[in-house]
Amino acid sequence: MTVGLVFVSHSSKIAEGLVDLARQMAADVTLVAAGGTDDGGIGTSFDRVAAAIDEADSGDGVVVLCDLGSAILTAETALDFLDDDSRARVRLADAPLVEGGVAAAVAAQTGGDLDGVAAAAGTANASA
Amino acid sequence: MTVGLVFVSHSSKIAEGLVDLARQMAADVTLVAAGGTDDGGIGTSFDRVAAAIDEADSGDGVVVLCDLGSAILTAETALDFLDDDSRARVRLADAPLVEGGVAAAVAAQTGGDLDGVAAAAGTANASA
Amino acid sequence: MTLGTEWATDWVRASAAVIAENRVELITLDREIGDGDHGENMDRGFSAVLAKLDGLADDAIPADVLKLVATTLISTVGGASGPLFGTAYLKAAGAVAGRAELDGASVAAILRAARDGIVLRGKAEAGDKTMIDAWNPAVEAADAAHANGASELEILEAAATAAAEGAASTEPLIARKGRASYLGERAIGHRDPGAQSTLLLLRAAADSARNAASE
Amino acid sequence: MTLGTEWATDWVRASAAVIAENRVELITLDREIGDGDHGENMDRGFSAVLAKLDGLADDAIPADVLKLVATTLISTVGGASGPLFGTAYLKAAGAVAGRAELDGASVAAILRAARDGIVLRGKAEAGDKTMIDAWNPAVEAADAAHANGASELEILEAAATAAAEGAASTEPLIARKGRASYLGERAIGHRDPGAQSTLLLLRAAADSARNAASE
Ligand SMILES: Nc1ncnc2c1ncn2[C@@H]1O[C@H](COP(=O)(O)OP(=O)(O)O)[C@@H](O)[C@H]1O
Ligand SMILES: Nc1ncnc2c1ncn2[C@@H]1O[C@H](COP(=O)(O)OP(=O)(O)O)[C@@H](O)[C@H]1O
Ligand SMILES: [Mg+2]
Ligand SMILES: [Mg+2]
Ligand SMILES: [Mg+2]
Ligand SMILES: [Mg+2]
Repeated sequence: MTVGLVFVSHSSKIAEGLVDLARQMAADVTLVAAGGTDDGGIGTSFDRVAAAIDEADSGDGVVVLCDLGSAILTAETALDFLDDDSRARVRLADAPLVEGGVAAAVAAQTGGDLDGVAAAAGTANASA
Repeated sequence: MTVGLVFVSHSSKIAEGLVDLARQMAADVTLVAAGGTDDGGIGTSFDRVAAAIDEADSGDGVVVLCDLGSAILTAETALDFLDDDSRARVRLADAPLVEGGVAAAVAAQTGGDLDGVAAAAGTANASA
Repeated sequence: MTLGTEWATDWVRASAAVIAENRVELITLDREIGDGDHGENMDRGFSAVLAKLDGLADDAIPADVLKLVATTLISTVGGASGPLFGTAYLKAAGAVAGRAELDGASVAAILRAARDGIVLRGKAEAGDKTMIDAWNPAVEAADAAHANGASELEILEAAATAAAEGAASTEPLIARKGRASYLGERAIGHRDPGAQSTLLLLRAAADSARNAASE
Repeated sequence: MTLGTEWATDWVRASAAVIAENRVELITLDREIGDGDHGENMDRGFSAVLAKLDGLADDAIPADVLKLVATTLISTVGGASGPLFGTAYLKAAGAVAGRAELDGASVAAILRAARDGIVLRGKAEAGDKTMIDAWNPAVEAADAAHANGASELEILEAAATAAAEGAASTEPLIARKGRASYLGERAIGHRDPGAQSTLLLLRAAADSARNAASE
């Protein structure tokens, strides 16, 4: 089992493209896109984010990466609606979405634990 | 006239989604996606990047944003192939792709000059 | 005269109406210093609430109405204002849990809890050019009115008036939260859209209370 | 005996062949500490070069061949190795501009210019677990051989042998550049794919020189 990842973006294309990109280096990690509004427009969807967190959690926890501030607000709100047990297994990464997402995916693929994967997201740099 | 932007990503979806997202706050800026390999796979394309820089340059210059390191290598190589005049009007932003891309788009929309737009990309933060 | 579930549902209807009426204005404000969707977002949200209003149980109390607004805005708005206003209504519901009738203290508590919810969620401070700059003076005015023994209607009137001033006060500011923060000094001279919708919602609350009083 | 355009085109053909043969191994190496496409990338690139080889002018000199490799790899590889090897061949072409025949000094200059091009592009240092860790010893060995009066073939043999040692030397390292740098200590025990393809290309250069010598 591994830590799962959720990519929250204002754009469904960005979230889906990031799943494709991170997948290259993380074949076995559950990567879930939560991009766009319910009708596929630009924005974020509470329901998509909540469902994605649920889907990504196999019991080892979930790291959530976001693009702009309102994506973070949506993700934090989704966390508030989780029961305490599930919420304890979720981390919002303080990291840029794409760069942090790839770094977190690699960390999850190589067996990183919840806090390790969240920390890896934050160390994403442009040298890689 | 405004500074144009090029979004270089390993994924065509990410680059295109970012154009959609940044467009919301930058209606008049030339935003060009350069994502994926020539055959649409995951990777970067020198030809797409070179063509995108050309397309984005209306004379006021171009700021290029990249995702992972190999995108930066591709973009830097594309710059090497420009003539000196054109190259002097291009900046590679040291910034995360999505977050920096939106910040740069806003800066370009509000009339920022080349160095101003590149600097705006670098100040992208998650509060917005 | 206390305010009950009818006031709460009236408030929702009046909110939906005033947001729909001001949709274009909110869009225009958000286009100046944001992404131009605030009017659409809020209208989508309150239209969805309106559609669910008839589904409320017959014995619903005001907290049930507030909670319905909260969850619906959170699910449907699609922008920063969704989680922000959603959390506001959720905390407001929590502040009057179990109460069928809301007295002055409850009304003031609703506003305070809503404001605190927005701060909890968005971490904005006074002067950051956000909806908080409308909520802060509204909460203070409501508390002051309540301390002076004002009626529920008077408390809401005071809040709405203060929110209007607060919304106007955002115009000269530079934004430090939300999308407008990208704009730096270019945000100066533009009113924050979320502060504007805050004043519309609080004005609707007062109007609904006036209707309740006059019935 | 100097090396001419025929050696250069032979080197391209031998490179394409050896990369195709080792495609799966390069993919496997890159799957361990990267994204698993290095074999595909290099094979795509050299197949494209091969397809263009017949289009070279009859009076093409080695620099023309190197330049063709450079621009084709840059346009077709699609991964970090494209701009890196592309810049290498481009700088190598620049180092022997105008020369129809390459002597030992020219051969050593090609290798040095190629290595410098990769460093210019990728900013890797020795020990960063990149292709540079194969190129650095190759360049040193070539220079040393040339200083000792070695033939072109001997220089290239020395370079290939040193590159092989260099590629092996990446195994115990932690990566500080490229995708493998995401892996931290997990990269230990795996050979860098780009260092491996470097050794294949330099081995092909020596093999082509041996064929030229034996004709
Ligand atoms: N962190 C925050 N704290 C308080 N209010 C905020 C914050 N971020 C944004 N806002 C409010 O949200 C409003 C914008 O809402 P909206 O346009 O619906 O969302 P978005 O910016 O995601 O498009 C702003 O006018 C501002 O009042
Ligand atoms: N900055 C760099 N400097 C030198 N070599 C590098 C650098 N980044 C990557 N490499 C080399 O590139 C190789 C990977 O190439 P490839 O798999 O084709 O590209 P990508 O990593 O984009 O998928 C690595 O094995 C390494 O040798
Ligand atoms: Mg908006
Ligand atoms: Mg929006
Ligand atoms: Mg690779
Ligand atoms: Mg690759």
